[in-house]
Amino acid sequence: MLFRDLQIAFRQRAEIMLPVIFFVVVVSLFPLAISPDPDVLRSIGPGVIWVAALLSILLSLQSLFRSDFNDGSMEQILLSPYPGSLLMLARIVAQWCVTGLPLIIISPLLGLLLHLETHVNWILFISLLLGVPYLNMVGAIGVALTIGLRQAGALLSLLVLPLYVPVLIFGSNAVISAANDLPYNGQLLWLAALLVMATTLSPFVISSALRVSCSYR
Amino acid sequence: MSEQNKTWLWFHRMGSPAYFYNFAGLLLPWCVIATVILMLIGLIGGLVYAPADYQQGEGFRIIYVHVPSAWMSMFVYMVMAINGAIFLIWHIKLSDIIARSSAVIGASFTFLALATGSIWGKPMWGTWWVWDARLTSELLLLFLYLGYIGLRAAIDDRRVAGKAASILALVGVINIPIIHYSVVWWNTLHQPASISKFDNPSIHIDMLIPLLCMALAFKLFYLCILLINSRSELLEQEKRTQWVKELVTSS
Amino acid sequence: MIFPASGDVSVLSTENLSYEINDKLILQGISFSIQSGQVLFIEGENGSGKTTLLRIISGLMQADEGHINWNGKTIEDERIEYNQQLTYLGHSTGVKAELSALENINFFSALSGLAQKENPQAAMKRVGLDSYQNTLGRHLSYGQQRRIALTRLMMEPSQLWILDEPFAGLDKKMIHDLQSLFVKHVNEGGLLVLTSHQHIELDRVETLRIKLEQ
Amino acid sequence: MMEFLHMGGYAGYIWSSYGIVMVVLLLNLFFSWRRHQTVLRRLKQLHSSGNNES
Repeated sequence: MLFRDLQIAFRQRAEIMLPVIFFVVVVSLFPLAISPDPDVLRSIGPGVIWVAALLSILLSLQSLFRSDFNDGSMEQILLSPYPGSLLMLARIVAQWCVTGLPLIIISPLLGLLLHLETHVNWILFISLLLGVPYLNMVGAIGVALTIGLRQAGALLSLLVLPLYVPVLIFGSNAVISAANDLPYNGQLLWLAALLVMATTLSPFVISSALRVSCSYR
Repeated sequence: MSEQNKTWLWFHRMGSPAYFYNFAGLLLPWCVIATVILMLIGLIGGLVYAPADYQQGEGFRIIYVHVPSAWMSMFVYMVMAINGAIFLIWHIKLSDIIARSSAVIGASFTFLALATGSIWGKPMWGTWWVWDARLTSELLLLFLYLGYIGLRAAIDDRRVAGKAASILALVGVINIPIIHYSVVWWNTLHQPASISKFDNPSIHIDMLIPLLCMALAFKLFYLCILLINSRSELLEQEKRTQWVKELVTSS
Repeated sequence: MIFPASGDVSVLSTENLSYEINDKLILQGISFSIQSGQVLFIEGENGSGKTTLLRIISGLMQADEGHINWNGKTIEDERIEYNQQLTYLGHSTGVKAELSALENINFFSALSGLAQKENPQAAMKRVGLDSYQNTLGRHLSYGQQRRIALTRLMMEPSQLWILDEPFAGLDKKMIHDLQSLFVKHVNEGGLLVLTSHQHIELDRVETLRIKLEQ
Repeated sequence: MMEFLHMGGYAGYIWSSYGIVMVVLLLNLFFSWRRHQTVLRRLKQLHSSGNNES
């Protein structure tokens, strides 16, 4: 399953780049919108990167189950004897490698764009490493619920954004306090705890949500 | 009959739609009367008899509306989540109806809590919106409600909408404490703690009584709305059955 | 090859299934019972609920009332075991556009969790697609995609086949091959549930029929 | 009575918030009641005219 998803993903290279490009564009908008001077950027930088990461994850989630849902392979997945949650875990990991990982890898680069010092960049990298998988998993729950609907995009963000708030708070704050040389490992621990919770619970929720949405057609 | 299976019998009888419909019909008038009485007591108590707060003067009287609606917004979401769980696990259609009928009133309570909160903020801090921990988590709760209602509206098939919405309610209810904690933690980070005298200042006894009356009145009001809505949902769902046919053609 | 898995006769039965779609009761009191070696034919015009009935039987959808038993136990309790014995082919072929024909087939058999009865190349040869092994799903016609989906019937030793319009989009020769495959499957103790527009006769096989009115 | 309405200078805020609460609650009540009536009417029409249909 995981192998298949990676295979599929690498066949559509263009689509992989889309969220990453969106991520870079959004981040580079902020200096233009607010002000180019380094101190301002340094203070808002972490928040900007986190919000941009969140939005690009949301964008990339739109297509997550859609192709499977349309060509019928989602039905076969649901009917396979393997437990649904295991399959879904594989799907999310594949999705994370395709969309989450590029964002995380490129984020230190954007950190430089916003004049963040190297050690702050490092914390940014770690916080994204812990936070983005959570965004992927919780987002996948939203996608599973809205898969068969007409204007799923808008509804997806409404469902998922409140659930993203804790990670956004802890993530961006970890980086800000790192910038002001305050202790940040508390926030990182919180991110890790949220991630563990999501990894254990969300696959089960996703598979039952998909079972419900599939019976809708 | 032993006590145990008497309650089971009641629960079972409650399950049968026709019985619930009539039972709700009987309960409704009493419920409305009780709500009105309690509301009056609470209002008179709160607006007239309760002494003015030494610090905030008369302005604090908004608490009699703000705090009950904030409590209710949380209470209704809990009811929706619990009923969602019951519906998903035991497929009892009645609990889906209860969850479905409470969504809108729950959202209105959350909206009221926000509105009265910001109106109360104006005289106290001079600004309409204060990024206070409780108000912010109230705002996020409103988004959860809107998401719930939006999801339920977007799916035409009644059964699937019920299941999908119940899953969302459960996911939401797990996240509410996390959201609340992170917002409170975030709030203490950015603002000195002194301002957080906001929610319940040391309550004087005869300030407290009207507050409890109002809270109870709100609960009963919610019950009335719930009864009316679930009766119409029940009719909608059981429209093919015999008892609906008689009821409709006779009335 | 008799089905080693169950050996004894497996029974698929339903009790007064009913399903309503926006105010119209399209399935009412559907009850039937078929066992190994039998075929169930579901006839009816378009929109008479054939597909919905198949999806309910396969467990994709849940009926309003009534339930489905596989070997005496309801399919909700025995989901894993039921899925192991089931192959479901719906209207949509389930072929991924980005994967090649061969990769699709290997993925299906991996998903079904069953040993491959026949190696993929031989199966593709039997449906006449052996020269298309590496073409991507995107470049295959609907008929070809259906034939790839049909190779699953040759590959998976599942006992219960639920097929929605299996003959749609196939040429004469393929329909004949398919019919002989069905007969072979049923004679070896398999079960077959299918829907079709045309009236298909499967010779020397015990067939039950259900007519769905509009 | 005037003093009561004046509410020690906060009249505007208090009455507006109470007003909003009352309006929203009554709206809820009204819409739920109306929905109940429309459902009853629709079903009556469905059943009385459509006896043969279902």
